[in-house]
Amino acid sequence: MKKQLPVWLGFALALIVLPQIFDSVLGISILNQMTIWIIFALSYNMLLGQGGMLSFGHAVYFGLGGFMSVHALNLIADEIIVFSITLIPLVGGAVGLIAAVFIGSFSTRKSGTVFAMISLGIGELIVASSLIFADFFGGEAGVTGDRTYGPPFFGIEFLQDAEVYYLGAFWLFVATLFMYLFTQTPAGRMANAVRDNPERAEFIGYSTRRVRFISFCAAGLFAGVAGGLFAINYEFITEENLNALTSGRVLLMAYIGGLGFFIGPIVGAVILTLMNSLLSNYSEMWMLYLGIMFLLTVLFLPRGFAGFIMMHQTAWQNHRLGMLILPYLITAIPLSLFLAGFVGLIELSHKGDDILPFFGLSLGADSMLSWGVLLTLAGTGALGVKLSRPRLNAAWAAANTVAKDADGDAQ
Amino acid sequence: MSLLTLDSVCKSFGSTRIINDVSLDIEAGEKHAIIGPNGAGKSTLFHLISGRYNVSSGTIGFQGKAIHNLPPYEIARRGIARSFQVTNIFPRMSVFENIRCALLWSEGYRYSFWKLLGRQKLLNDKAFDILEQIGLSDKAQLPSGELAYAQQRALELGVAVASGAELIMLDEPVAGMSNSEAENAVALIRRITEGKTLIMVEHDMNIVFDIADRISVLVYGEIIATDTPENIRGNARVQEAYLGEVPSDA
Amino acid sequence: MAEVFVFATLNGLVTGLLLFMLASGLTLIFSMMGVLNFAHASFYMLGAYFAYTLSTYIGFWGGLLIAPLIVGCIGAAIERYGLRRVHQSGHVAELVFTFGLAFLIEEAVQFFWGRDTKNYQSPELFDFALFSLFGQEFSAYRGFMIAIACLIFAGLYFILTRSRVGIIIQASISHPQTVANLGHNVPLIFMCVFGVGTALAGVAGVIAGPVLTTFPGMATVLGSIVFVVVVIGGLGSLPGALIASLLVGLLQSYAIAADVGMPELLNLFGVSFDSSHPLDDLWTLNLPQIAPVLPYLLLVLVLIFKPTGLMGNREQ
Amino acid sequence: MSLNRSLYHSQAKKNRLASQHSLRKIASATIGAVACAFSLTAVNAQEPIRLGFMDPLSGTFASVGTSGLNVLEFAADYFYNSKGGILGGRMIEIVPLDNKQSPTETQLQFRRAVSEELRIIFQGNSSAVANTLNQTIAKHNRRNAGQEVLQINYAAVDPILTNEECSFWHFRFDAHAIMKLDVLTDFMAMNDELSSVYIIGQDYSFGQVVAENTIRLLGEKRPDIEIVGNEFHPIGQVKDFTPYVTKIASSGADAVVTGNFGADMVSLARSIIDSGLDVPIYTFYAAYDGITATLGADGKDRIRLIHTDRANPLASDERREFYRAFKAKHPDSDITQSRLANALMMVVQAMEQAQSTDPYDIAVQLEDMRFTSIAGDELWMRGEDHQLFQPLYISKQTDEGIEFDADNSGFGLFTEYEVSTDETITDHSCRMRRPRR
Repeated sequence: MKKQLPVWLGFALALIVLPQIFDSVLGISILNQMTIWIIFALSYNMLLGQGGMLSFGHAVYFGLGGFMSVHALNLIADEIIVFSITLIPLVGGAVGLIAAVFIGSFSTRKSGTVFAMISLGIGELIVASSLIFADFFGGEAGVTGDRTYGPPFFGIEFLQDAEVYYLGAFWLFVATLFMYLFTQTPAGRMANAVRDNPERAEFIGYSTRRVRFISFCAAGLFAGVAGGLFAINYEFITEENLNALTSGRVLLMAYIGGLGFFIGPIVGAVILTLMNSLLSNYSEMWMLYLGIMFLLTVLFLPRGFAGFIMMHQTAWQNHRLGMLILPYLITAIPLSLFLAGFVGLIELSHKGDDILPFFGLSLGADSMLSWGVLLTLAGTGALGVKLSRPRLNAAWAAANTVAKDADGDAQ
Repeated sequence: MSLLTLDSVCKSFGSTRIINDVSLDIEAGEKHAIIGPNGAGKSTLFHLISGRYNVSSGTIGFQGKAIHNLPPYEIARRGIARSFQVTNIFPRMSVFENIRCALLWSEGYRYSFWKLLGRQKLLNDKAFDILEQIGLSDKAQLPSGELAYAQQRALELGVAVASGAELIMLDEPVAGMSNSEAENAVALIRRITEGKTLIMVEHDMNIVFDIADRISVLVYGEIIATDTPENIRGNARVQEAYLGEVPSDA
Repeated sequence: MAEVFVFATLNGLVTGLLLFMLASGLTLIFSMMGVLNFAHASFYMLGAYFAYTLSTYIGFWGGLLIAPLIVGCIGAAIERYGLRRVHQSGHVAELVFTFGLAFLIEEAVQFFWGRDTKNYQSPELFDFALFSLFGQEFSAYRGFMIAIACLIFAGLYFILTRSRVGIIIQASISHPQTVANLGHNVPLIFMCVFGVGTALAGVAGVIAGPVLTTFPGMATVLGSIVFVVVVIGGLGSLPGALIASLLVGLLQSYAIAADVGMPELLNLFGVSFDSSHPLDDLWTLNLPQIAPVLPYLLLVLVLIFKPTGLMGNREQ
Repeated sequence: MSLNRSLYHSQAKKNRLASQHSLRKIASATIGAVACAFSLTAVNAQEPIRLGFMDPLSGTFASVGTSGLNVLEFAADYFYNSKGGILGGRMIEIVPLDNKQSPTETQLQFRRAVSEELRIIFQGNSSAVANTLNQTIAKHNRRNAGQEVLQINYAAVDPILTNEECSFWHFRFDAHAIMKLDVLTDFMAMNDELSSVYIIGQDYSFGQVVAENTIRLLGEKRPDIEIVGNEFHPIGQVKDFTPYVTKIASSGADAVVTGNFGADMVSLARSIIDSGLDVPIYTFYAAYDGITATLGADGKDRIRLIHTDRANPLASDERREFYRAFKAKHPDSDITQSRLANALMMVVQAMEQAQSTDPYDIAVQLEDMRFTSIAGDELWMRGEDHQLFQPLYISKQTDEGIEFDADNSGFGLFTEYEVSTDETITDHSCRMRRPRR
């Protein structure tokens, strides 16, 4: 813990400084989304990354926590209860926990496909009931609240998103800290053990079901906290926040970021939030890009972006990282050419009569020249990548082999 | 009173009877070996005792209490630890974590999620002690899946004995090892089972006769003899049924 | 009432057999490769779209022949260049891969064919009523759907039990390692099985497209239900898949047909609630309303009480 | 001028810009890029008026959103930009905001709109989204005086938006569901042969409003018509509508009323057709975006829609010209909602009258505005609840007498019945809270 103190301080500092840099309404809005999604993705990682439980229905706990939080906001507004807005995430967390205790009591008996299927089934059931029980879930329009009615918190009434950001950042920090600490406890470590080898875990005295159940409850709790933050931030919640799409999205985040690493889901949440809020403004095809990126990640970076960074650990430890910079750059140039060409082709094929502005060029779908330019670009790029690959591979091998030799020498 | 008592234990899969009316008493402190030809049901017997399988009939008692048909973790908590024929560790966790996890229950940590492992000095020291004993202290932080085979077997032993169980069951602990590795392993087994009760399945007769106080011979799911090594060597039925098939490298 | 029952049964049969066409391929793939293919319904959608495009050039029958082939080839290619690679990273990675694939195929369909519903019509040959009962028609095309599904079941059954290929596949279902040890090219078998499985889904798409509307959401509507069917039936069991398909099809169909709900049920017990009760929504619930969720309810119950599914004997 | 204008567009609208044939060729592109830099500085003096258009532009529902965007962008160019702009030469720029038809994304896009200082947002699809936006804007405007945002609702028909939940910052240019149902039931009531009706709809608020009010209104107008079925099905989850159609058939209904949209509409209609059930389907959203083409000849004389724009035959040449020009530019698209043109023109008129682009000033001008549309219809924006009144039409799908078809299918809508603006006026329960200035 002591060794990591600088990391945590840096994290806290980043949380404080970021809204000063990205201070537009949009910037704050994106940061707010990130706080929510990071907590949610981390909680998902407790299941899949640390506990080996593949869930297709994690949004249930997020959503239920969120719904109850919005109802709590309304109770506060109606002065039925007196409660500080700042503590609403606890309401969400409690609801997430209760739901997880209930559902986990029968779903954690098995992991693997059985668990995954139960989570899918439960998810669909809850979504369906959310449309049936319109009083609680508000039908397809959801329920709305207002965060400004509670007793002010040191004079802050949370009128502005920026004020909400700091509340979210506080909870993000707390939740991240607790989730990290959880991995350092007997229950957290045994979750890893059960993930790795459930059979052996039983023979060292642990009920795998109980171990999974505890992780499951903790994941539900933090998902609920994220749901509570969602409620404060958006002051409303709808059925879509507990459906399969949201569950799939958090799976995507955790996976793209890297399941095996604590920081992975954070990376994934940041990447996906940015893509979702920025890319969609530039291209109707952004979901296609997202899908392609996801598949490529599964195929070529099975340990996600965090895993990719961690791959360089050996090279780093032996101060050979520098060897890789040039080969990376050399590959990056044709790669970006290829990407530019590829994206251009996709966009152009969807332009119809419109003109595609492309690095100062105006491309039209009915001009063969336009297609030619893009195809050449993509082709040259692909060829360039192919040609530069051997060099990159050699450099990679060199950086790591040398590292191994040095290791051997030390022994 | 015996530490472990098997009374008329039977196990069938479908219509096939694998273990047939096995009765056996193991005394506290005894080093007991189970030998027998391939497919005799030795591993099945281990699985019955350790709770991986439920018995079809009969009873198993440990320290005077029935343990048959309890889940494996209940049996483990009562002081029976076991290793596996095929290495069965936590491959993505470090060597140190493997041992520490194996220690957790016996050290009373149960499912606690409020204690930080990094701060449990006693626990960590103990884990390092075991690493020292099994000769893996210099690999402590390596993911255990990356260990060499013999080292993984050593870790397998370490995980089995870490809990300080009263009864330790080892399933072919030296299978697949070279001679020198096997020697080290035997020394290790002696060291770590010092003062404990041991049941061991092993094909290597030198090791069996070297370590065991008593030997049971299992053939086609039945125990045909239980006796001291000397008497087993001279037992005609054992000769007939089994010793002709001793692996050549024995 | 009798007519409702008869037609509900027929409708359930059509839905059930359609589900079976998808479930059979999925079961085949799962049995062999241990992969639960999340994108299976996406291949069904691809089948419908390819058939739509082909039908505008060479008519419905050409589409029926060629579209499944195209889909099968795409499936085989995906196995060869995608799944096989992911296989090294374990089952979760495979599941996640097919999950992403489902997402990507839906986007790709929107990219190539647009987002509108497609005017994919059944052939005029079937534009008549097969029979008329109580003044309602049962269209010939639906009869055709039933026939095709039965044909597929019979064909699969025959191949699996009577042919050499079938014996290898059966062996792979129960003893995958042994088959590899016997010197069969398991990767090739995998690729073929994946291709055939997806082609079966393609067939389902081709014949379902005209009646169930060809639109980009058609995979999502069916996707998880097929999954549910396979799990309820028991992973890896073809008869189980058939039983579960029919069960789910009939269950939904009867539930829609039956006009009973909580009010009727409560009245039986002499209980009634006024409409201002906070749980009003619960008391006024009726069966047709919850029909689409019944399969999921069944799924959860089956998994809790018999995790291997109705006919399965393998736990994943 | 024309070159400058189109270049300005290529800069401002990023990748969604109007086509200019002169610019298609790559050869001219470099010149274009240079000229672009010049035109930018020139335009700065005359800042464009930026209007947000928030609807699904990606994902499953995107076809509806993109066709709306086409119409709005085209209308802005056709009526104003090509004629030198408004408010003394300022161009109108439409900024697309993709909300993916999700309330959550709507919130995110709203923040983006605020960030980019878009003060007027056109939005139409999904009442859930409209409600969310309405409430979000109400909160935003209350908390950020001086930065108010105005919601121009061109298609969301949930009655509460101009009743219980009405807001000063929301104007509806479509007729709400009950107004439409009133006309639809009038039309049905005129058919003496009609004796029983089956209602089926998606299980959500709009579906429920349709069911509830159809029963009420038919009960008032024709108590002899029997409601033989009232069915809800989950939205977007039904694979096969045949089981429902079986129930409709066995109920012996003479007509079906549904508020279904999208794939649920197509599938329902298809199933009804396939099972040989010969009943008319009275509905709201069964045309364009592939639906007309998919139903084709099978839907002929069977599909009857209630809508706000007179379909074939077109009443005015001005409108005909507008349609032709649109078709010339977007051959694969239709003018699905000419309400958008009405809304844009009324907003522009309000700006001109107020000589301001401030949402408050525009809102004040819009209240009680009377306007003659290009179709020659008299429109009235009631000040009390911000509900627009306009003639309503009932049309059927056919291929006879169709001047402008849908989906290039040869089939289109032919108007059978119309109700004048005055006849559509209904009561409201809006108690509007007006901001003080």
